[in-house]
Amino acid sequence: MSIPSYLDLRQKTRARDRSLRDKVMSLEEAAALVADGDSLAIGGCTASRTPMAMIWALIRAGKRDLEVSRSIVSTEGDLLYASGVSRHIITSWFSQGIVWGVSKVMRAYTESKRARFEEWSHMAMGLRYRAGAMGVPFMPMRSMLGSGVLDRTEGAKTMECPFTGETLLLVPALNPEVAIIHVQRCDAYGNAQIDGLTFMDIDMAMAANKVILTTERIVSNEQIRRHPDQTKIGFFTVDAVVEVPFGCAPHECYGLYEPFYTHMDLYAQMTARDADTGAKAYLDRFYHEPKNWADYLSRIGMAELLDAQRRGSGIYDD
Amino acid sequence: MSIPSYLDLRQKTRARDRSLRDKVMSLEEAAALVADGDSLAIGGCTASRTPMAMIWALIRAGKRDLEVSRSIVSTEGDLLYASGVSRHIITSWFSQGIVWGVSKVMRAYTESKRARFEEWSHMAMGLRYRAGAMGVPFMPMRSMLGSGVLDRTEGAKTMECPFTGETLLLVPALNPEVAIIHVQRCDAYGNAQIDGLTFMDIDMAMAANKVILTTERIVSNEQIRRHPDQTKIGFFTVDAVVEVPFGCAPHECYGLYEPFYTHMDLYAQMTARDADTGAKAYLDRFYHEPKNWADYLSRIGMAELLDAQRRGSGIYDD
Amino acid sequence: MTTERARISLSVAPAYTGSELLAVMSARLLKDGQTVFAGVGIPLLAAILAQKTHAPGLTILFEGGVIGPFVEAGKLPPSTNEQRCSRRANMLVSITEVLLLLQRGYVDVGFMGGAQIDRFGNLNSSFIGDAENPKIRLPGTGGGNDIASLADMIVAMKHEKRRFVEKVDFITSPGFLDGGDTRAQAGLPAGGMFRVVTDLGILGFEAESRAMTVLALHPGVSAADIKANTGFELPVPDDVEVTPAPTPNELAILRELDPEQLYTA
Amino acid sequence: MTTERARISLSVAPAYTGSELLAVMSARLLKDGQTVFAGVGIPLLAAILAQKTHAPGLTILFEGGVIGPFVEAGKLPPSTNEQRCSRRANMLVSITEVLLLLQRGYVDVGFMGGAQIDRFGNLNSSFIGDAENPKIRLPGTGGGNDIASLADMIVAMKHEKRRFVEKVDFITSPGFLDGGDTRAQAGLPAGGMFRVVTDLGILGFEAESRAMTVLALHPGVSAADIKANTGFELPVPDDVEVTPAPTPNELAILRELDPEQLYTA
Repeated sequence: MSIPSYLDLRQKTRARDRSLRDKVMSLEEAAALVADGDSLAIGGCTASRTPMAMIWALIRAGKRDLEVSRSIVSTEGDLLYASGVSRHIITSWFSQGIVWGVSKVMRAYTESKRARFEEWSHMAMGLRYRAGAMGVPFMPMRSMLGSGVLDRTEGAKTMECPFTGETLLLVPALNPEVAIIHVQRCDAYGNAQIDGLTFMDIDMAMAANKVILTTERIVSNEQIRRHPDQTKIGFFTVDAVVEVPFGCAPHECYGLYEPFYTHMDLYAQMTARDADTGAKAYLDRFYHEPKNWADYLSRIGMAELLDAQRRGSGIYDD
Repeated sequence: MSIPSYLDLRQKTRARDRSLRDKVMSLEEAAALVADGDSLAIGGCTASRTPMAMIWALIRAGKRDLEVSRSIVSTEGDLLYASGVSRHIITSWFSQGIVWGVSKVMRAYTESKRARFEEWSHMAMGLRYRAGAMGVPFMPMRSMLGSGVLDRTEGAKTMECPFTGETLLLVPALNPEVAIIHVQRCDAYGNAQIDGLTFMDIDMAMAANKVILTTERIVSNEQIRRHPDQTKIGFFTVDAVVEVPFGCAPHECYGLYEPFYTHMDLYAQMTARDADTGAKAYLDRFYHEPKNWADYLSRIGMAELLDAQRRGSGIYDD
Repeated sequence: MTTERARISLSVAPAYTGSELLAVMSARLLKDGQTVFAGVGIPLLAAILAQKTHAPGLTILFEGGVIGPFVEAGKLPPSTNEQRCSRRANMLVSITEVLLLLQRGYVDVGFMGGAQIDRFGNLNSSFIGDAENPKIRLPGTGGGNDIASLADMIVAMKHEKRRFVEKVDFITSPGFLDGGDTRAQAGLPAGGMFRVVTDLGILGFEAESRAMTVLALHPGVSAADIKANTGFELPVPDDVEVTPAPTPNELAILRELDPEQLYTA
Repeated sequence: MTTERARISLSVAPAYTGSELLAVMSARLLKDGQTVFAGVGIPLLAAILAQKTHAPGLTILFEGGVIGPFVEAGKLPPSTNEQRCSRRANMLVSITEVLLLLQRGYVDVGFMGGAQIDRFGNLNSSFIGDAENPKIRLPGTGGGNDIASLADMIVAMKHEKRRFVEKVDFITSPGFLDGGDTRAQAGLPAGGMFRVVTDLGILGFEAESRAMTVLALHPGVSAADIKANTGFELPVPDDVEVTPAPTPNELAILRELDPEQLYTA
């Protein structure tokens, strides 16, 4: 755990082309922007707005040793472990989801020490991204103190507040090398609108040294400029834009589709008995064998997709 | 300059009725929520979304010795000085506006030491509200260092960063006793939507111990709940809701009306020769004599109002 | 985990599941007008039940960034981060912002479940066994640590000896730490354990020592029953109250909310 | 302030005002693809002029919270906080957020005017005279201090002896403080003065001492002219460049932008 010096952080930002330019590319081209060993932040939370298509592309591209961070990690964490893309995940909670019990793959990898799950409090994760977004080395906060969670993390420091004398915790800035974030729509330059829950994505985009956006739909810059107060992630932070319909499947994308629950159940079943062979079989069938993203969606199934979409758009029925 | 202890801050919040309840009242009733000597934060910036009707009500109610803070202060600061409502304004910039030159009233009151203009950097103002909003005693930042501005403020402290060894400035939290904020629309509970520029209002509402919202229009809670991601200020922070059409006049309200430029010119003319008598005449004519808010608007003039509205709604012409 | 429970003799079979009992008893602790930061499962069910009975002005917050939602019967969310949590909410904010509401003091009650709790109300949801070589790696804190650090807490959990332990394997979410004023000393002057609701009774914490104590027993549960299912010395006052059983109305509301018994089986 | 200027002899009357000259010369310093944090007045005019000539990919930020707007000809805003600033922007954020972009390092150039500047590029917009007993209380820093602390700076201002002083009455916005590495020592390792554009010439800062120096003179301005209007020792190289005069195209664009000469009188 080391914090970059301020000049190093600024140098990385300065070196980026932050101008208003077309950044549209394919999943494969975007995957090439991620180097083995990079720190990688993942947008969304649990089974919501997970940039699954980008993760799919990183796994297919055979990336290695990414230090992954996310607010809360679900099935995508299992797959990052099982594929070897990551052996170190920094998050506050890691399992498929409460209704599916404790993730067998997470357990298998962490209990055997093949992989590390570095646990911070949820707010600490958020404030670490926020410090990174603000260009300061830390944020002060008032939780995690006194807990085992604090004891097992690296880099947080307690301080006596110079104003009040109170004990505060300073959590270190997180400036991931790359952030991958999925949005409902953005323009070719990367001006993104996000409907519904934004999780930690806005701070994450500002904190990262490189941002890859996947989007359900690319819209015109004119449409963005008609409602600039709806832009949640600005073009100047974005390095790649990839259009991927149903890019979170089998997770949800707010207002468009809910989780593909039957497929989530299938995943839980496949990994229930033997985590290693189950995850490998799942990766083969849904990650390595599909010809392309449409083929991946086909394997999940058209009926599931239509059902998830019907439930997803239902949030706007009122 | 003192920072409340954490327990004191929480105690004040705990004592408030933060439930979903009808808070609609008159300007006069809302003014009664402000006590002489209170610290008062004002939403908006320069001539934008200034809660002018609430300021008008505070001046008419004869409030005294409010410690006022705002991102940037325009004509309302002159009037707070001249009426005696405030003799201490904390802000980053204070004048009617660049095109009108340096405010004569601000100069007259500060140069004669009848009133204090405590200057912080713009970002420092924002981060002071943010620290207050987050429930921490300070925010770290990287400007104001080395400047005369820092020398003349009370309460900021430099620190050596325990992570990087760099010099940082810690600016103290600002938790105003009352915040007054004008919005385009909110419901009777205080769930507010803000179009366009939000300035420092969102942090300010969270930081304050009491929030008075004035609004162009009160809408149904059902309308708010159809787009909860558009709620910028939550009901639980709000203590009063007052419906006041053209509540920022002669300043602007984004998307509804631009500044009433002819009236702003009139104000500049009235205060140009002799600040004291000019401000008094202006206060008499526009603050003390009007029977009510509609009468105030009448004195500004119908033609001006229609022109400001035409220009204001023009932002949505594209 | 499988359930292992010291035998309890009830005179008649109850007309409700243990989870339903937990939800009803927890709901009754919530007061009208309060702001409650709730986890999914029992806490969510209990909060909605309270809204639909004695506390219509209760405001529910979810850690996904949701303030004052309306959760539809039969469409319970699988976590606090899916759109189902946000339906007809008053406001949606980022995760960081909603957690900061706890820190700013806007939340009256934090309300969650727990895997393991100890005498001083410390909660473990991270490791069973030694953290360095755990028998089970659990999912971790999520917002639990933040909620328990910053709000008055209600915890709802099954009452089993291996869950109610002398000392938790790992403090994921702080209770009163080592008791007395050790919580405040650690930098947590606000919040702390208020109640633990189990399927056997309702527990509180002594004002000085901050040790867990029994406030009430559920119908048909004896002092011996609750002691037998607790892994530490648990005082039960002689004149301990007995909670009124769940009413048909309470149970009917719960069953309408969770017809598939996702959380109340 | 009234203008007091040492006499300058121009062979022919220029076809532009001093403000127009400032705007044109400043615009030429901006590069395509840069992100510029601009104040209203000359900086805004110059940035738009650059966009319309050699730098179409320039991104303009305003401290009101505006990223990449399109300002309409003839509808110049009275400050950076009115809706006119935000027309057809790419993004609107809070004031705090847009200033934090400076701190995060997303801004290439800060661009503002100034009331008083000294040898090391420190700017004063707070007090004329002693701060405790000022002759004039000026409006203050606004975002100026933050911009000057965190970005490479271009300052556009009238060249007058009482504005170009040995030491400013008050450091509102830091330049190189006392020169050398004193700026970094104060905790400002990034940014700093890059150029000062005046109606007489273009000034830079020596790499070591950080003292102001002349890089170019505008057409018809002599070394003696610029020295006579500067309140401190200002080196002018023998082979100092002369800037090309504003072109008819540049002037036409400016006049279309500000037909009422709000900022270019």
